[in-house]
Amino acid sequence: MTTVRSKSLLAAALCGALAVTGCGSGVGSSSQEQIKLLVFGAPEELAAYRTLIDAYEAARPGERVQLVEASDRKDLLARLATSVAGGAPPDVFLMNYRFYGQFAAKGVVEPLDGRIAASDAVDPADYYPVAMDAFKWHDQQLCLPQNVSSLVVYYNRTLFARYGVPEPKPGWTWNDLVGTATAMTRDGRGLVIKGTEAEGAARLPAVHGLGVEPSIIRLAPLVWSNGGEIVDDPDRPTRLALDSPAAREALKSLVDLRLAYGVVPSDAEVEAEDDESRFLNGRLAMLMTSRRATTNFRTITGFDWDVAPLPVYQRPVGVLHSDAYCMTRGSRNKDAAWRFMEYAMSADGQKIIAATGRTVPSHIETSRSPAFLDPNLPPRNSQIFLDAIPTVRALPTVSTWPEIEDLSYGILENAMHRGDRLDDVIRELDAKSRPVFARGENG
Amino acid sequence: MSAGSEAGPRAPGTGAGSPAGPDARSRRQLALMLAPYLAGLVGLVLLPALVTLALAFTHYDLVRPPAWAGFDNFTALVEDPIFRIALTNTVVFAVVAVPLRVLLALGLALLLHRRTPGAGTARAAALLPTAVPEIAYGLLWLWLLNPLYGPINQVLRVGGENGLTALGRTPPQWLTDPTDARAAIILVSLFTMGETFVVLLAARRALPRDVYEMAAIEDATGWDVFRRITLPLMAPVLALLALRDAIASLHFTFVSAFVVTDGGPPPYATTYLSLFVYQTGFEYLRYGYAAAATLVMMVLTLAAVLVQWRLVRRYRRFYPR
Amino acid sequence: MRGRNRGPSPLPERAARLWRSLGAAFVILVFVPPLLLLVSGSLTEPGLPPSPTPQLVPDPVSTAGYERALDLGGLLRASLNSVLVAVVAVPLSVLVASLAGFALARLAPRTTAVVVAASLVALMVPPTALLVPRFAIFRFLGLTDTLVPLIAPALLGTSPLYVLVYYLAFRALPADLYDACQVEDLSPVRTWWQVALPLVRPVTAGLTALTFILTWSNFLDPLIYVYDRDLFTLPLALRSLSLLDPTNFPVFLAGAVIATLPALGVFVLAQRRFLHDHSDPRE
Amino acid sequence: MSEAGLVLDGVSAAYRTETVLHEVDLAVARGELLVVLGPSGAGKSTVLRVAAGLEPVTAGRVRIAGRDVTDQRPGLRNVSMVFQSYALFPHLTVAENIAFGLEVRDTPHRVARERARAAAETVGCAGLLDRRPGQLSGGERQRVALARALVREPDVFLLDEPLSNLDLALRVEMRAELRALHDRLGATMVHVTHDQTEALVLADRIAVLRDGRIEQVGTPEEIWRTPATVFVARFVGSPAMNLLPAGGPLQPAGDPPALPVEAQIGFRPEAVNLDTGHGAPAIVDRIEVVGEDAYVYLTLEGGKPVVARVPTTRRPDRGAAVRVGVRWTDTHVFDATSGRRLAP
Repeated sequence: MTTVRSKSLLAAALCGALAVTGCGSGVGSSSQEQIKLLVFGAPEELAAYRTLIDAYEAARPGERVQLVEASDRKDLLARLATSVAGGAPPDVFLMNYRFYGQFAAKGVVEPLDGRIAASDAVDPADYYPVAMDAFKWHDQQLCLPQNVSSLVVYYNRTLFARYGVPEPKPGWTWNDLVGTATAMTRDGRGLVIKGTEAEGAARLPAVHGLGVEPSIIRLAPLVWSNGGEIVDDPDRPTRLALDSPAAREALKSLVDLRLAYGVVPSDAEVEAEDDESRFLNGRLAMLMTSRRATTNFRTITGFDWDVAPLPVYQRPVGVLHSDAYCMTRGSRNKDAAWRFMEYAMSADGQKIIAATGRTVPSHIETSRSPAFLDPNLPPRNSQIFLDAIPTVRALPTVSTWPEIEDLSYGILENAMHRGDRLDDVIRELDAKSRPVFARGENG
Repeated sequence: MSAGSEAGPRAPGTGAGSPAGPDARSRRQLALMLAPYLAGLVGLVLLPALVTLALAFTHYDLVRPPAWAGFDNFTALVEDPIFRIALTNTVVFAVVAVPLRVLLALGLALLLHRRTPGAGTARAAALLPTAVPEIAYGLLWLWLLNPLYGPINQVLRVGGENGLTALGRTPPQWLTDPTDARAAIILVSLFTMGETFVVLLAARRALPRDVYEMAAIEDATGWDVFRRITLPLMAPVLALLALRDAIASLHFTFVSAFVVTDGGPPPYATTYLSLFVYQTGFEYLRYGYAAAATLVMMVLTLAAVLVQWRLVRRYRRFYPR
Repeated sequence: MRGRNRGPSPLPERAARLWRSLGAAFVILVFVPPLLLLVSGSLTEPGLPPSPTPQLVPDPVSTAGYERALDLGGLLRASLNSVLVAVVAVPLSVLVASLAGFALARLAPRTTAVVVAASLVALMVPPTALLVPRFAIFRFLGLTDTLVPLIAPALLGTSPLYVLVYYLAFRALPADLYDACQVEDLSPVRTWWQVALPLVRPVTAGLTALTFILTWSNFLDPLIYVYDRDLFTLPLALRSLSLLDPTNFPVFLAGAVIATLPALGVFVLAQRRFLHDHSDPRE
Repeated sequence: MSEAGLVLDGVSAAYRTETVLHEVDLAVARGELLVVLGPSGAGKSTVLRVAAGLEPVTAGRVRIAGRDVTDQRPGLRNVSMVFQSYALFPHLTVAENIAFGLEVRDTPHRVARERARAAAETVGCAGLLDRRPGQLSGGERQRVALARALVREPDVFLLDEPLSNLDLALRVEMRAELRALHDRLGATMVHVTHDQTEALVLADRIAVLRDGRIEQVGTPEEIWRTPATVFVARFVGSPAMNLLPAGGPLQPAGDPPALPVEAQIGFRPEAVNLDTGHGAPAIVDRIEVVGEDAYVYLTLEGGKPVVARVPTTRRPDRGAAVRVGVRWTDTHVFDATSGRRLAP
């Protein structure tokens, strides 16, 4: 990128600087066979990966794994992209199937079919196919899914008991959800109130019935359940298409949670305290989210909680949440990277991560073992995650999906909290997503 | 920089005092003294910037080799609604926040340049926020601006009922209303005008005292003195500071938008060019496109700088030396 | 208004001083509370429901936020790294900036004009535009995942602006002074060190403080160039705290306090020099 | 004395905690040019600043044209001031500078400009009206500052060492012009300087200031002929007056007045006669030749120094032994302890 001369000049200058200070050399840059694993997550999640790496290094003496921590998805993307562009990518990174498309399409990710075939440790049949399929790009297995989660409803049992409202049951419908949420939205004195704008200013609910974010991944299962689609063509999408009656109805049901029923916290309330903390602090009766929240919720001591399946709109459909280990094509140490991936995907590795509560193991056997279903650790009803797996669908894999999620989130947030007209919302989603889809590549 | 009334200093080395200039040995030594900086300037800024700007004419996703694109990225920018919003946000921010920052700094400098009880403490107080590291500052405001539990809105709600202010109005929705969020970012930026303040303080102190005594004898009122003396005398410094602030405003929106508002509230209320470039380049892997936006940003900055520079030059003619 | 320079006779003088003091008090009232709130917020017990009314002194006062912040963010190690970077980078940066500023003030006007123009252009380059090419350079030199990329901006004087400030400061010294040094056959380096630098001490104090703050709060560079958790600097550690929920504010505010204190300390030390009240020169 | 233009009545002033004026009484008659003379640090500028209202008084009253202005702010006192540095506004043209005082007092623009032009003509800088201070020479700036001072026709002009920044030739020229201007305008002026020649040439009366106290006020002739104190005697005149103990080695010729025990006699170098055959013996130490005159530095027996001024053509040689004579009529007598004049 620069001329050799200026580089050597710069090198000389930098070395001079270091010689003056007598520091810096010897930091990092060990020539050992160390691989780099790039992940992101909250501090507790990162701790889980450190545990995994410690276990791996203990089990396989001589192997060294360096955990590269990003604080969130955006930081991870920036690091991954810069390091790939700069020619020094991490060997393995962990990424959601919704976001790996842009790296898959650009050939950053090393296909694994050959290694899987040659491996004694990894047998594709041991894993849930829906997760494995989500990481296939042009019929090549690019990454190995670490987990297979779906959307569920966490609920605060203690609150339900206090207000005498029946707990959600498997097979419950959307109307049941709305009814339950309405009954659980209470003011400070424990009376049922409606947290819509008209009255909201006068009395703020002390407990909200439901937390759900207005994102495509929350909306999608609703639309599918109602028989609609979120894109025009799931295999070759060219736009977000919520203009079908089924999709429109589902969208209306979602925004009505806030606009008509006022059971969902307002945007200001969410900014003040996000849904997960609201649940954690005992002021949210139900929360629609994936398995990921479990680690955090296991710190709850003040009340009893459990999970219920997603309510059914017309027919049962879930949405896939899955992260996978991907190997970079630019890795200098692919064999070592593969050995780590084998370990992480093995029953042992999966148990370690599952023990943190964060994941639903993609390894079928492990997911049915006490490592995941331990009745002594909440939620007692973990089985419902497994029950949902046969019905989960994956979102389309498009290389520009992150952009689509970001732009749709803004539009949907305004639909839910500002009350934008649904026709406008649908038209805007359509119009704004078209050029992004057009730039994208499909897997 | 000081607009003193007496003859200014000669530029050393160019003045009549040393007609021959430094000898060869001195020149070599001076070149060596400049060398580390030049290496840094070229190696760490100019060359990297050139590389990035060259990439503006390519399709480059940071991963595959760049492909020549001509002006594709620029035509795409013209049609990109998000870029337009980001550009508007940036310009609006610069047009509102930069004058406010400079005016605030000027007001404080004029208020606090003299010895009065409390002035020293006030000077230090006005500087302190500038010393807070950006991220920590972002975290602080993230909490201060919290719509329900943040101290700002709690204070605004004192005396009111049911979450309203004493006037019966809803307090500002800092993080959820687009206008309020933009105002919040400006507010956040106002507190960090310490550098400008210090320079203006020094400039004000450098103004000749007898000129002000002269004005007092002529019974010029405070406003007259400000308008006819202080402002014109400080105008060159003010213009330079405004210039610097305008350039810097492109950068100092980044961390607050990144940490505090995350570019929102929707749609893109606080997505400034800096954040737009970061997102498209590093999150959406459209580096070439982001480079094009960077180029546009730099050209705009350069234009603004040139316009302001001409104004300063025109002003400078008043002070032949 | 404040335009009147010298309130003349006793009465208006006293009134003017009173107004100014009131103004100063107002400034203190506006600028200090955010920082007080930063401290008081950090001392709140985390996990408690936020108080519905504003309170300056938290009840109960708790250091749990600090414990969690140190624990979650690895702030101790990060502080150490930040200190290491600052200890090397700040003196180096001030050295480079003052050397370059001095050379610019003494070199031929044409050379100076070119370098000054290049510095001004460099000021306009957004930091994001530099990340990727710099990464390539650092990788070429085998310096990624070390602290060197965080120290490297010192070669620039941290910001070209600081070089320009030195340049202006040195240029403002009387020409006779440089001529005298030349007559004494003082080499440029000795002129810089023995004559010029001592004369611009307030500039050095101010720029050292600003350089420290810029280095201390550098956020994008470590985000991109540092992998190893053991090499994380404070802003990067704070970045992970910034993703905590707003109700965890005591934790991230505690982190912010830890990151702010050294910067404030340096600033307060330095500002004594560059904000010092000079007594009015009088008959 | 006719009606007073400016009166300081027991005025004291302090800077920080240090008193710089001690109960100064000073009355400047209307139309008079009073020069305040004193060494640096004597409080000369403070006198002006107190009169202008730039400095508060700690005691006493200030009256201008019969009005008590002690508590008035500077702008209401109707004085104008020429600063040592001229204090021209660097960003305004000469015309704007001169008109400044009129314009901030809401004089119509055209009137102000017309009067500015007239004032500029009075001091001879009408050709500079469109220039800026940065483009002017020292003398030109001085004229502009003067024009600015007189444009408003103030009750009192205060001039703070206005000639000190000019070179000698210009200073002499401006000194004459200033005097002529004063005579033409008939204005009340207070002029501060440390230059005794300037004071003697310019002044109607001189006030000698020392350490914040007035030593003597009088016409130049009075100051020269009958200095009230040793300080005045030695400050005015160059080289300074010779001072010897009354009963010392040198006894003036003629009839001695009645002397107290502790007295000092003083006589100017001009009064010394080296040609008399009698007088006190002395040795010539060194000689300074200044054109027609020569200053002869001598040492009397007993080591006391004496300076004599003689025509250059009649100067003694260095090292020569001479006799120093002086007459009682040319001698001033001071009290040795108080320094006050005793006779006549």
